[in-house]
Order: sequence, then structure tokens, then C-alpha cells
Amino acid sequence: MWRYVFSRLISVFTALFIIVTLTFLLMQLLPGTPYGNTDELTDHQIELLNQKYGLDQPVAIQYVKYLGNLLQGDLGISFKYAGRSVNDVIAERIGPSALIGFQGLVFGTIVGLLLGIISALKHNTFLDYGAVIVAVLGMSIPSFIFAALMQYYIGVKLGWLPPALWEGYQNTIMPSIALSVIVIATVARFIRSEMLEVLGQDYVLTSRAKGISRKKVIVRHVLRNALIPVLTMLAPLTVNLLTGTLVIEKIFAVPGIGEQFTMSIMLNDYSVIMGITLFYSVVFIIIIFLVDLLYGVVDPRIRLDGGVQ
Amino acid sequence: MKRFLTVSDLDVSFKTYNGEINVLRGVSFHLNEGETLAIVGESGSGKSVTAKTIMQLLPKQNSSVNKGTVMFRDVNLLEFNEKQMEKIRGSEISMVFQDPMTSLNPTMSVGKQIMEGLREHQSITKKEALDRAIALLEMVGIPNAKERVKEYPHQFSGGMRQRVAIAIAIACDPKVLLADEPTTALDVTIQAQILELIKELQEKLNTGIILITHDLGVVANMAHRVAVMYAGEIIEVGTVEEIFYEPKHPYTWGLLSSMPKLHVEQDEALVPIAGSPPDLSEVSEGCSFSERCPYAMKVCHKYSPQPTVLSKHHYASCWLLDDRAQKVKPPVEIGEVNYGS
Amino acid sequence: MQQNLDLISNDLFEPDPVVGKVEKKMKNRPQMSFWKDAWIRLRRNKGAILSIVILSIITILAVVGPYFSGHTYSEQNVLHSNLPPKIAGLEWLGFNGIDASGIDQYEARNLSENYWFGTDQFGRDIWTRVWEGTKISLYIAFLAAALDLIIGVIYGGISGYFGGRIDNILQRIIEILVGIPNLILIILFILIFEPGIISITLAMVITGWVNMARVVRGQILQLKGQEFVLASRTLGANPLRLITKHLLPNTLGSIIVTLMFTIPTAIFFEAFLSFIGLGLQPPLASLGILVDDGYKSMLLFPYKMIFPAVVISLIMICFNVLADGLRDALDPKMRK
Amino acid sequence: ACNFTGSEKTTQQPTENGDASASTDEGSKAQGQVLRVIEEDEIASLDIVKAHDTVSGVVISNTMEGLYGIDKNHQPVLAGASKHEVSEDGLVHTFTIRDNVWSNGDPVTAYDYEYSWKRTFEEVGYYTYSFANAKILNAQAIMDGEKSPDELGIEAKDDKTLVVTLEGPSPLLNYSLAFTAFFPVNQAFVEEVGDAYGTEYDMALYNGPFMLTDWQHDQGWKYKKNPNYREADMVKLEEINVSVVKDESTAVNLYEAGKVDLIEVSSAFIDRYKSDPNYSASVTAGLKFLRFNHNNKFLANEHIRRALDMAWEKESLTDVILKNGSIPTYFLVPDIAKAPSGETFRSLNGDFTGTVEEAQKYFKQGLEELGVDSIELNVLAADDTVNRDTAEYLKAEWEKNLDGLTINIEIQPFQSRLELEKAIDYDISLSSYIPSSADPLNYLDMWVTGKSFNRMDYSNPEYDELVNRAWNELDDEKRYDLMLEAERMLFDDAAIGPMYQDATAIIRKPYVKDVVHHPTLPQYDYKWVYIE
Amino acid sequence: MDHKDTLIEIKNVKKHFRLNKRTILKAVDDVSLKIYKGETLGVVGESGCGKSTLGRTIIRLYKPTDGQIIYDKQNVGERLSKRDEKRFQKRVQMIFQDPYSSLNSRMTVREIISEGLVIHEPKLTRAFLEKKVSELLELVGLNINHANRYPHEFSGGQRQRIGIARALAVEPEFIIADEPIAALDVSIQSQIVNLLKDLQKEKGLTYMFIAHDLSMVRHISDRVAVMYLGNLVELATSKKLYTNPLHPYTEALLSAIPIPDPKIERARERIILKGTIPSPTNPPKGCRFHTRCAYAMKMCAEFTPELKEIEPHHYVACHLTTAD
Ligand SMILES: Nc1ncnc2c1ncn2[C@@H]1O[C@H](COP(=O)(O)OP(=O)(O)OP(=O)(O)O)[C@@H](O)[C@H]1O
Ligand SMILES: Nc1ncnc2c1ncn2[C@@H]1O[C@H](COP(=O)(O)OP(=O)(O)OP(=O)(O)O)[C@@H](O)[C@H]1O
Ligand SMILES: [Mg+2]
Ligand SMILES: [Mg+2]
Repeated sequence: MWRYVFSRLISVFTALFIIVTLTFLLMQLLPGTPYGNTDELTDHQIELLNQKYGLDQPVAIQYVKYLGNLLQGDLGISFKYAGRSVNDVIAERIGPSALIGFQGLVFGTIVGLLLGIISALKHNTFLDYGAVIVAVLGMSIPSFIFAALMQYYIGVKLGWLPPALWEGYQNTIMPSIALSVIVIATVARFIRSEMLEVLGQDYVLTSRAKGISRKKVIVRHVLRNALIPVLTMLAPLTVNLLTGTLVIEKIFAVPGIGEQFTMSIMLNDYSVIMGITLFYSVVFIIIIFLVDLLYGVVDPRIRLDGGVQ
Repeated sequence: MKRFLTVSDLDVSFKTYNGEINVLRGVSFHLNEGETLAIVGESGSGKSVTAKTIMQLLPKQNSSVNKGTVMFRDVNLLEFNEKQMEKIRGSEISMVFQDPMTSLNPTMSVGKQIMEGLREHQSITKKEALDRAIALLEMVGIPNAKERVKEYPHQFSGGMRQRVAIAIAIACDPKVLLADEPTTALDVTIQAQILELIKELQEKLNTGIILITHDLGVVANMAHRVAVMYAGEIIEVGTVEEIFYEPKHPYTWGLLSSMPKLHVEQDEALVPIAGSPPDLSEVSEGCSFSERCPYAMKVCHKYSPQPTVLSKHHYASCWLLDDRAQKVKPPVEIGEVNYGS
Repeated sequence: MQQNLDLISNDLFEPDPVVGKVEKKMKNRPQMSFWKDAWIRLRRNKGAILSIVILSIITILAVVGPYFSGHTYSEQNVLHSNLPPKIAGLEWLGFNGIDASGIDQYEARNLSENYWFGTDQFGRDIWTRVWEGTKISLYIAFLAAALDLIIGVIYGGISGYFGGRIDNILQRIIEILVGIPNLILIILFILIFEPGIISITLAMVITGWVNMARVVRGQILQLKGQEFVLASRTLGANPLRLITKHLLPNTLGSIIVTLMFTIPTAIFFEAFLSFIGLGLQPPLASLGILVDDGYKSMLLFPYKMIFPAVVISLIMICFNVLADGLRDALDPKMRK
Repeated sequence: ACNFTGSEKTTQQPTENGDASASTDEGSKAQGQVLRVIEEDEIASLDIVKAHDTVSGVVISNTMEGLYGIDKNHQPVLAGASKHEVSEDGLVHTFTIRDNVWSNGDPVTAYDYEYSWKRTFEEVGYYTYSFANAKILNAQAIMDGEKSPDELGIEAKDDKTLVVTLEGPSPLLNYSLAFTAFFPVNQAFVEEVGDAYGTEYDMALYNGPFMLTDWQHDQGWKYKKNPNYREADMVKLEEINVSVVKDESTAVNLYEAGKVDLIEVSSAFIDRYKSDPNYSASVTAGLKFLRFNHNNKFLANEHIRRALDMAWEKESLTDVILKNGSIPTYFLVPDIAKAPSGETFRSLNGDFTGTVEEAQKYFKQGLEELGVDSIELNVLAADDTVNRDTAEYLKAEWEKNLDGLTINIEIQPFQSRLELEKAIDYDISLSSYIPSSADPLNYLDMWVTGKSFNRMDYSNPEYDELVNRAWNELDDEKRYDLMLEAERMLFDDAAIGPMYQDATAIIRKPYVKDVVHHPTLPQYDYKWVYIE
Repeated sequence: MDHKDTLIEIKNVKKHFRLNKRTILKAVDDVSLKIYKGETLGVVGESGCGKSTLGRTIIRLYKPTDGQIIYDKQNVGERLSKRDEKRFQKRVQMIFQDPYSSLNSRMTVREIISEGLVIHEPKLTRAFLEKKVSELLELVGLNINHANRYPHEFSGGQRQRIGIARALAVEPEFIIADEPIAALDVSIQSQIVNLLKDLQKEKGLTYMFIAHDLSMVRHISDRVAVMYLGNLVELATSKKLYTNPLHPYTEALLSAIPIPDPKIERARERIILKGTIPSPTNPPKGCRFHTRCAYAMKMCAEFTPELKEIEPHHYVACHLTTAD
């Protein structure tokens, strides 16, 4: 086990290294400068700026320097938010993103599980079709539409919750719900499909023969065995939710990181791009790793360190 | 002895793409307290389905119980709803499923699986349940039970899994135990041990056992009475002696004579019953065994025989028992031969 | 059946063994492969059939719909801008040409012509644009599905089946692909490629299939140790056969569901690509773009968003019901 | 209500109405003289060297002050200086600094100006070009690397006396001095905090009507009235709460819910508010126009260019598509500044209009001259809604009206579009320009050969000469004549295709009074605002 | 049976499973035996003693931890070339113990049975396949009517027969039958056993027959191997083994065979093995059986007895016999 974790760690670092390297190189190809609109700067001035930020040096040297700073935990200074360190930018913005992402995930998973279970238990009845349609609408209509509708009707017309901004806990509710839509859809659909598969297995009969109620059978036996694909799908979703989503953050004026990322790419804010990419990749790799470990927890038959033979 | 489980006139059918198949056709039998009833018979004859019907665990989407009652004490289980059944299952009636590989949840440790039923029906703490689970595992002869409770089914051999399944079934001291081939995957010494265990349990709790098995040795050891099934019907019932020494149905004869005998030279071929079982999707006229029966008469192809009472416990459904039929002698081995080694 | 024993005449009691005499009657289902069998089962699923019908209608409308209205998707007439939908005879359904402030715009502007789905701000016919967009979005849907099936399933299959080091490497590659910001690649794409369907396709090739690969891998990891797989290995089945014949069929349920997620994601990914310049060239618009555009004026001109959204939802609901039907049909145990 | 910021030095109290479900009835307002507005982005920096975005511009111009300020009527007036003396030749300007203090109590001195201006050059601030435009001595040379920032034409004689030297007569100097780039900074403070200057509300000093008292990154910030401001008694607002909201419909919803008092709206929402009494549109000095690549084989032809300019209806674009009060333009210089005669630029020069029929004629002529019967052109547009819509509209109009023309729309993200434009790698580009002062010369200067804004290889020596003369003409009447002629010449050449003069559509609660909205950047001035 | 050709020779084969960091489960520990061409080797032993593991190791489903498996002069315990592997797979087949999980639930019986044929001879015509499938089904007591059904529609016994038909389809020369008949009723058991024997006679097949049913093992086997906790403890011709069991475990085993005669069965005495069953993760030192052996001596706990040929073709690993 530890050997596995260790060898996995090595390959994870390799992957991270490659991501950092490739992103660094690709980023160089982006058109334009990180200085925003340079309409009125003279060539000399741009040269001065490049010198100041070390961008006049060969890419290889810039890269080595970047890695050096990285090892010391320094992600550099933002170009757009002049003078602010990327560490700060990420640190300040990750909180809100993670909070609404986490809430959305939890809420979505719970509702999704319920829908999925209802669907599977009432297979091919109207309840099932109802749950299917709810889930499908959840995945085929983009979440920003739900967000906007919620904002208008709940926030403005009914006034139950603040329509936007980031002032208190109530502000987190609507964004979380909007984010949960896709989670609900994902969980509901996968749970339904997998549960149908599992419900036909013999051990479900065994547990029912023990006198366990259907509900408990579902919770203890069926769900767990139906979990693998849900986990697989939820992993990247979790990463995306926790690391922020552009539209929802924009609509609810949440000071999150998702919006920041797009922005910095559009503006060539190199250090922020690198910082967030790195951050995102680390979260992604960690979560995928956890999911892989979870595979083994959920289904002890799965052994990742073994090949076929 | 009290008769406390009575199955009468059970008809069960499955919908398949080949059409409807009538898997059980008028199955009736009863079980007394403290008694072991063995059900033997052709594979595919409906033994497992019978057991599942009693438990009401048939797959809902394609099976239907068309007729019949399952009286447990004085209630008809078939009229029970799911909630009521849940109370009964595991505590009053429990079942060991035929297949040990798939009947355990691969993602739950065996200990948990045993504890689950315990905690459902008895108000005990987790710790107590765990201790009981370990004790049960030891009882069914799993070495090192303390450690192995934490393991998962895939880490157990087939026989060990079967024993786990038995442990689950007997965990709550059920009144009726439906054991569907509980020892097929076990070697003889362990089998003997398990059978002993079941017997002890029976004596202690006066449990009624329905033992489904192919192993006539086990039947001889365990059963008080034997029911022989063929193609969804019970064609002969009797005490174990009656079935072994005075079988009356040609199918029973066939079964008994197809066993290997320890004293017979091994080069001698075994004597299987000729032909293959009938297609249950067709409603055939006459006796379902008629096409394979060497003693078949014209009537057998036309009318299905009714049970004939042969003694207090012994019934058989065969036209040969009709007065008008020629008397035939069962094959030589039956009833006369000593099986000693 | 209690027969009267006396009715049975004595002559019936003559021996008449038939063992070995009668040939077994062959009442056989026609020989069917798994797939054919599945198709037959699918045909019995009303929901699935209805979905196929609706999808066919949508596909047909996508092809011929634009010719019904007498407008092209790009024909612009600012005098007719922002007209609400109006269909003669369907006024009671809301197709009455009355806008959010209760004015019949057709009367107000003295128009005799009806726009079935209304018009956008350029006065373009939304009906035509919706069907034109459906064509593109359907293409995107199929493209996404194809990528998922071709790249995702194979990739995941190989990764899960071979496991160990190969799995490790393949999974790290996925992590790298996901880790590198998509947007950077897309911006570089915009610089290099002409915008259009091919560029969309390329952009989707990068990571569109990743979820599928992971789902398939997860399932196969779970399945590959099962005895039926071992049995087939002892028969000499090569990995290809094992994966395609044994592992994937048992993964189909998840594959289908995953596919159903890829499709809407792809439809809106295309809209995003088009918006930043890699996708379609305006005024050509896909359903995703129409929804995105309509969203901005959702409260004032709801019809601009509703029609494309309804078509997307309808397509997706049909796909999903069909997928569920397919999943049931592909699972022999689910048969009724 | 709790705060969800990562920052620990938060001092923000939840606003009274920050609590959800507080009051949602329309028109609910904050208590007292509090204005609630939104900005669509975070403040990039409070440092005038680093900030060159509109948001920072508004914050800086409301919290700091330079030698000149802009009055209610958008005219430059003395602000940080109490006196402005000009030498005979117009090259040496001597300012007397008014008594004023920084928010830490230090007096504002002439040295602060000198330090600030030179610092801008040292640190390569974006707005150095406006020093060059203002003809501050050596500004251009420093930008080109020929001189050092030290040699900039500014010198503090003593605390109160500041001497600015020019390279030549500068008709736009006063306007320029009101621009944020020319503001002072407190040397001691800047040197003390170093790189952190301008990154937090307490990492900057203020000498303007307001000062920042809170800044939650990406969420918003808060201004409070500056009690030490020289004209503090004129400032009525006690507090301004700014929230960062990037989505327009969100802004509208916040306004509807009574959470903010003033928002800008655009096309889709204008339909909704057009007839609302709280709606108003004010034109800006921003100009949207078509750049024709004069190197392009087809666009090198004057007739083709003229046809492209005339062949579409500008009114429909502004009235039906944009709807925000933008004015269709048949000219280069909008009607903002007035000539000395009191007449406007437009009334003097008239419109350069044409009809679709003429356009078709020109186009045919052009095709004949080129010897082709069809041409295909790309239109480069940025990836925002307005530009896309405009491009779509143009494509449809052009293709409808000009036979043989095929238009491809090429959408590019902001940076890419900029790079392509700079490299003159496009056919037609949708461009915009907003000057830092509304003088006609700013608009005309763009098309001088080799100027960075030219970016389309238009070159007409006579035109260059005219503009150059206007730059050096201190007599306003003569200067206007030169400029009028230059504009005519530009349209003679059909060098560009003007589209419209931008406007900002605003809705604000009726109790918000006297919001001043300047046509040039930075637009919002809160100095005179009060709540009724 | 003196001069038989060896078909397969197993030399010191070990198969250990690593359960976790510290625990290693020695499922098969140092087993050596030969299987001759045309014979049936019965393998019996306690459940969990490693019979299936041994079988699976022989058929290359598991890579042996140690030791050699020489099949027809070739060591198949190591990597094989593609061609050799394919050849091996056609020659050796396995009938799996579990009739439930060993059939792919998404394949029809036809597909399951014909898979081997399709793999090894891809060019077969449909008609031929159909005929072959039909033959095979008849052979195992099913019929072509069943060909279109899916495994879950069958009873346990029926599934087992499908598994047998699958193994027979490629006409192997060596079949490892892992409890092929446990799930069948006696009539069909005898049918299958007859079938296996007929095939053996006809085609000279070799079987490794793993079973718990000792009477059936006796009936079918030429020689019988008795395993205990991963070790081979006794190996002899079936006649010798059943008449003269030398190992105490074999003795206990034989005494426990249930006899299908109620009177005898109930009156009978059995050797009941005492003591707890040791675990393969931590097998006892010395003779692995000593913890439960009625005759255990001091040395049994110390030294591991070697498998020795006590009389011709009768091997035992017990200090009792070797001590004589
Ligand atoms: N879910 C099902 N769908 C369709 N047919 C079924 C189903 N379950 C069982 N059957 C059919 O019902 C019949 C009886 O099956 P059952 O499992 O009771 O046999 P059995 O007597 O237990 O046989 P065995 O001894 O082999 O286990 C068989 O013909 C089988 O094909
Ligand atoms: N894949 C595996 N991983 C870990 N342990 C295993 C594995 N397969 C088998 N074992 C263990 O190896 C031992 C031998 O198992 P095996 O299946 O060979 O027994 P068997 O003799 O076939 O028993 P049975 O007669 O019950 O089938 C058992 O203790 C089992 O728990
Ligand atoms: Mg059964
Ligand atoms: Mg085994």
C-alpha cells in the first residue's frame, strides 16, 4: 500500500512537472504582452518592462527561475493586480469558490442520490420518468440559466435571499444550488443506472433474506456497489466546483477563483495563469488520487497496483 | 411435532422471451417443527424457486405466483407485504443461497454482513454483534475468525464463503432454515462439521429445516423426510427410509441408481436417466416424466397422475401405482444393496 | 385437475415408453446475437421508440425546417427586430405576437407576416435559426459521442484492462491533458486554425473524452478479475476480445450514461468556442449559441432562449430515455 | 452577517442592508448620504503608475487630485494648484500649489508632483504618452530611451512652486493636467511601503474628495468623505459603497432589489428601461469606427473604402441594435468641444454622409478599377457581445447592399485582436477610441503617419502636416481651421469608416442627484453627488 | 499404469497471495506432481486448501510464485510467446468452480459456448458453429433451445453444464475440472461423468478433477491427490488410496464421506478432526496437519515431512509412515 502510494506520488510529481512545463511553454505562445493595452508604449518602454519582469531573458532561463521560485513556494507577482502576489490572489479567492462548490457538491449529491434511488426503485414508472426528466433538464440546460432565474425570482421578486454579492451566509445559498444542478444530474443518472445493475445481483437477495428492509439494503449494499462510476464522474466535477466556476461566480458576484482564471489567460497575466494552473492541477491530481484510493475502499476487489497477471 | 410451514398448490411462472415458463406447478408440502425435509431432484426442477417463493424473494419484474398458499404457523406469507416479510426474514425464516460466490456482498466485510442481520433483529451492541459474528465464524469452522471477520468475500475460498453464508443464515436462530445446497462447495470433513452444527442448532431450537441438495449422502444423514421434485412438481414424498428403501416413482429410482457406488468397480459406467428434462414453457399433457420414463404407459402421455397415498407420510404421483397398471420392479440396486465401504 | 379416474379407460395402461423415440421438437428462437436481441428488446420499450420518433422529427426539421419559413438564417431586417412568436391558430398557446409589455407587436408595426418563433434583434427569423442551429448541435452531439466512444472507451479500456504501469502512465497523461489550461490551447488554436467545424472538432479531441476514459477504466478495473473474464482468458481470448466482448458489454450501462453527459457539455462547449472565435462564424449559430445569446434578454424576450432551450432539452430527454431503454435492452437481466 | 474574505484586516461592518431579506421593495435606500454603486471589475491598483484601467481611474480620480480638475461642465479648472502662470512663449508653466494635506496629514507639496511624474517614467507607467501629448519637455525622448526620466521637464522650486517646461506650445495642457497620470504621490509614503504601494486601501494616501476606507479584493470597496479635503464642505456624500459585479443582469437585479442606486445598462436591458423615468443616456467621447487596412489589395482602393462606409445604415445599428443612446457618426470628431466662435465642430464641418445608391456606384467603380467582380474581406472583431453584434449587422448589410462582396467575421479574444491590429494583419477591424481629453486634436492625431494608433498604414503627408501645425498652434481659431481641414481631408480619402459615438445608458434611483458623468475617462465623478 | 507418458509435471510450485503489507497467504506451497497422458487425477482436500489455486496456476491464470510447470516438455509457468500461448490455451481448458460468476451475463449461451471455437478457428461457418453448439449442448444434457438464452435464466446446474460445454468446445487434451459437478443433481452428475469418461476413452483426454464428492472422485479418477493447507499430503491410485489411506488426513476424509443410505449413514462412526483449522496465512510449523492429527508426535511439530513413495505409486507426506 505505502509502496503504491509512494510510486504513485512519484508519477504524480512527474505529471505535475510536465503540466507546469507544458503550460509554461504554451503560455509563451499566447499573443500579446502581460502589460494589458500597450497601444501607447514605445518599443523602448516595452523593452524596459520586459527587463524589469525578466521577460527579456530566454524562455529556458525564465523557466528555470520560475521553477526555483516555485520550489520556495513563491508563485510570483500578478501583472494585472499590480504588485499583489499570486499566492495572495489565489488564497483570497479560493475560499468563496471552495465554499459554494463544497455546498453545491454536498447538496447535489444528496438530492441526486435521492432522485437516483427513487428512479431505480420505481424503475419504469412515472416517478422514474419524472426523476429522469429532472436530471436530464439539469444536465441539458446550462446552470447559468437556473442561476439567472433563481436570482430574478427568488432574489428580486420574492426577496427571500439576496440576489447577489458576498456579504453573508445567505449569499452562498443560491450559488450553491445553481452549482448543484449538474451534480444532481450526474449523481441521479449514474446512481440510477448502476443501481439497476446492482439490484439484480444475488447478494441483494441475501441481504434481503436477512430481513433487512429495502431501504437499508439500498443504503448499505446497493449504493456502495453502484458508487464506482459515480465517483469517477464526480471527481473532475468536484475539482471544477471546488476550484470555481466562471459563470456562476460571475452571476452571483462571488469573488471566486474561476472567474479569475479566464481573466488572467485573456490578459496574459502569466504568473497568475501558472499559479492557478498549478493549483488546479494539484487539486485535480489529489482528488483523482483520492478517488483511486476510494475505489479500493468502496470495492476491495479493486487493486490498482496489480496488473492482469 | 407441529406442522408449522405448509406450502400448498404453489404455481409460479416466469416470463421470458421464450414465453411464459411454469416453473412450479402445484407444489405442496409441509414442514414440522424440528424436522428436516430434504428436497432433491433434477437440477432446474424448481427447488431454489420454491425456497425463494417462501421467502418472497423472486425477482419481481418477471415472476408471478399464480396460485397457492404458504402458511407459516397460521398466516399466509404470500399475503404479507414487504414490511411484514422483513420481520419474518432472517429471524423466523432464513435462507442460505445456492451460490456462495455471488450471494455475498463483495464490498462489505464478512463480519459486517453477519452482524447486519443480528443487529436488525436483536437489540445488541456493535461489540456484542461482532463477538457473535466471530463466534459464528468459528462455529462454521473458519480458522482465525478474529482476523478474518474483517476480510472481504473475495479473499475467501468458495467453501469458506459458503460457510459464511451459513453463518449469516443461522445468526438469528431462525425457526425455519431454507438451506439451498449449503454444502456443495465443502469438503466432506467440513461438510460433516457443518451438518453436525445444523443438527445441533435444530435440536436446540427445534428448527425446521428445508434442505435442498443433490447429495443423497447428505440426505441420508440429515433428512427426516424427503421430497423429490421433477419439472416443477413434487412427484414423491416420504420418510427418508421410505424414499431410499421403497421408492415408488420411476424418477426416484433413476436418481438413486445413478449414484456412484463405492463398492462398484469404477470402470462400470454410471446409469443416468435417459433423455433431458421437459421444456417448461409448454403445457404438456400427461406426466412430465413420461417422455423419459422406461415404464411409461399410454395413459402417462395423456393424463397427469395424482398423488397416491402409500403410507402416513409417503405419497407418489405415478400411474404405475394405479391398480390397473402392470406391476413393475424397480431396478436391482434400489432398496436391496448395502452401500458400505 | 382432478380427473375422474373412471374416465380413464383401461387400455391406456399399456406400456408405451418413448424414451429415445421422439425427436425433441425444436421450438427455437431464431438465432440472435446479443445486439440483435437487444434491438428487439429495445423495440418493445415505448419510451425509447417515442424518443426515436421525436429525434427523427427533430432531425428532419433540422434539415427541412429552414425552408419552411421563407427566410434564411442570416437574413436581417431591422424593421422586424424583436418580434414575439406568432402562429395563426396557436394564439392560445402563447404564439400570439404579444410582447412582455402586452403590446401586439405585429399590430403595432402593422405586419401581416407571422414569425413562428419570433425574431431576434436583427429581425432574423428564429424558427430558421433554431433549425439551422439544431443541425450543427446534432453534429456536435454525434461528434462528441464518437470521440467518447472511439477515444474514451478505447483509452479507458486499455488503461483499466492492462492496469499497473500502463494504467499509471495513461492516467498521468489524462491528468496532464486536464491540467494544462484548455483555454490557452484554444486561444492558440484560434491563432492557427480557421474557425469552423474542424477547429471545434480538434478542440474537443483534446479533452472531450477524458471522463469517458475514466469511467470505463473504473468499471473495467472492477470487472476484470471476475471469473467469466478468467474463463475467456483460458480460452485464449486476446485482450481485444476480452475488452470488446466481455468487459465493455458489462460496462455499457455506464458508457451510455456518460455519453449522455458528454453531449450537452459538448453542445455548450461549442457555444463557448464560437463565442471566443474558434467555432462557428456568425451569423451561423448553433443551439448552444442561441441559448447563450437569448439568455441575455431572457426576461424581456423569453422566446429567444426558450425555443432553442426546448429543442436542446427535447433532444437530451429523448437521448436519455433512449439511452435508458438501450441500457435495459442491453442488460439481459432487465428483460420483461 | 459574517464575512467570507480571506483578508484578515477586514474592517468592514456589514452594511445595514447587506443582510439578506432586509428590504426589497423598490426604491429602498441606504440611510444618510450613502451611495451604492457597482463596478464591473476589481481595482487593478491605486498606484497611478500601474493602473491604467477604467475602474482604477474612477477610484483614483475620486480620491486624489492633480493641478487641474474637471468641473461639472467637463472643463478643466484649477484644483491642486491655486495659480497657473504661463511664460510668454507658452513653454514654461509655473504653478503655485494650494494648501492641502494627504490623508496621513502630510502637506501636498510641489515635490510630490515632481516625484510622481518622474516616477511614472522610471517605472514605465502606461500613461507616459499623455505627457508626450502634453509636450512636457523630454517626455518623448525618455520614452524612446534617449534621455533619462530625470530630465523630464518638471521641477519643484520649493514646497509651493512647481515649474513645468514644455517642448512646444500645448493647447491641451490644462485638460491633460486634470488626468490621473499627472497626479502627485507622497514620496515618503511611497518609498516607505515600496512595492506594496497601491495594493490595499491603506497602502495609498489620498488628497481628493474621498478616501478609501475598505477594500475587499474582488468584492468591493468603500469610500468615505475626506474631511481634510480642501473643498470638504462641498462634498455631501458621506460614504460610497462599491461592489464588484461583472454580470450585467446581476447588476440589474441588484438595482431592482434595491441593493444599488445606480447602474449602467446595455442593449438587452435598455429595451426594458427605455421608458423608465430613471433612465438616462449620456454620450461619451468614445468613438467606434472601422479601420481599413490600407495595404489590402482591395481596401487600398478609395472607392471600395467609401462604399463600405456608406453602404450600411448607421441609425439602425444605434437605434435597433445598440439602443443605448449612441450617436451614428458620419464624421471623426464628435461634438464635444466648442470652437472659440461658440460653434461646434460639427456645425462647422457638416456630416460626410452618403446613400446606399452612391455606395453601390462607388463599389462598382472600385471593382472595375481593380478588375475583379467580387471581393472577399474579413472583419476582425473582439469577442464581446457589442462587437459581435456589430460585425453581424455589418456583414448582413454589406452583403445585402454590395453585390459581389463576401464578408467573413473573424472573432478574436482581446489580446489576439490587439496583436493582429498592431501587426496590421486584418482587412477591416472594428475599433474604438476614447481620448483622455475631448479635444478634436486627439482624434485627428491618430491618423498621422507612423502614430501608434494609426495601425492601418494610412499615410497622407498633407494631412500629417496639417495636424502637426495644429499641435503647435496656440491661437484656437487658427487651430480649429487646421483641424477642420484635416478632418475633411481624411474623409476625402475615405481613410476610415466611422460608426458611432458611444454613449452610456444609466439607470439610477430618483433620490440620487448630481452624478457627474464626464465624456472622457475617468467618467464618474462623485464629488457633487447627494442623496435626497 | 507403469509406462505412461508424462503430460504435465509440476515442480515445487508455489502460489502466494499478498494480502497486505505484512500478510502473505500461501495458497499453494511447494507442490510437485506429475499427471500422465490419458489419466484422470482427482484432487481432493479441505475447502480452501488451494485446489482451485493450483488448477488456476497450471492453466496460467496465476503466475506461480515459484516453481515450474512443465507441460509437454515446455515450462508454461513463465512468459510464453503468442503462438505457444495460443497453442497451450487450445490444449488445456478449465471448468470453473462457480457456475454463476464464470458466465458472462451479457452473452447468450450460444456465444459463450462458441467463443473458444471462434477464437481458435475464426474462419468457421455459421452453420458449422450452430451444429457444433447444438452437439455440445446435447452432450451436456441441454438442447439447442437453450442457445439463445442468457445465463441468468438457468438454474445452477444448468449453468455448470454450459461451462462444461464451453470447455469441451475447443477439444482440449487436458481439462482442469474445478468441481464440475458439485451443483448438479446425481442423474446429471452421472451423465457428465460418463461423458467425461467417454471423451477420455475416445480422445485420450487427461483430466485434473477437483471435487469434494469422494465417491465420484473415486469413480472417475485413476489417481487421487490429497491436499491439505497448500501441501500435497498423499498421492496414490484411487484404489490404493481408498482401500489403504496412509495419511491421517486422508483417513479422516474418507471416514467422513456421507453414504446415501440412511441406516448406515446414521449408525456410522466418523473420525472427527479436532482442533482449529489453521490459516494459510500463518501455517503451523512442521507438518501442517499436526495441530489436528490424532497421531501427532513431537517431531511432527518440528519437521516438515517430505512426500515419499511408500509403495509403488503411493506417495505420502507423513512422519508416521516414513518413520516405519
Ligand atoms: N429469474 C429467472 N428467469 C427465468 N427463468 C428462471 C429464473 N430463475 C429460475 N428460472 C428457471 O426456473 C427453473 C427452476 O429453477 P431453480 O433455480 O429453482 O432450479 P433448481 O431446482 O434450484 O436447480 P439447481 O439444482 O440446478 O439449482 C429453471 O428452469 C430455470 O431456468
Ligand atoms: N485472489 C486471491 N487473493 C487472495 N487470496 C486468495 C485468492 N484466491 C484464493 N485465495 C486464498 O487461497 C486459499 C486457497 O484458495 P482456493 O480457492 O484455491 O481453495 P480451494 O481448495 O479451491 O477451496 P474450495 O474447495 O473451497 O474451492 C484460500 O485461503 C483463499 O482464501
Ligand atoms: Mg437451485
Ligand atoms: Mg476451489
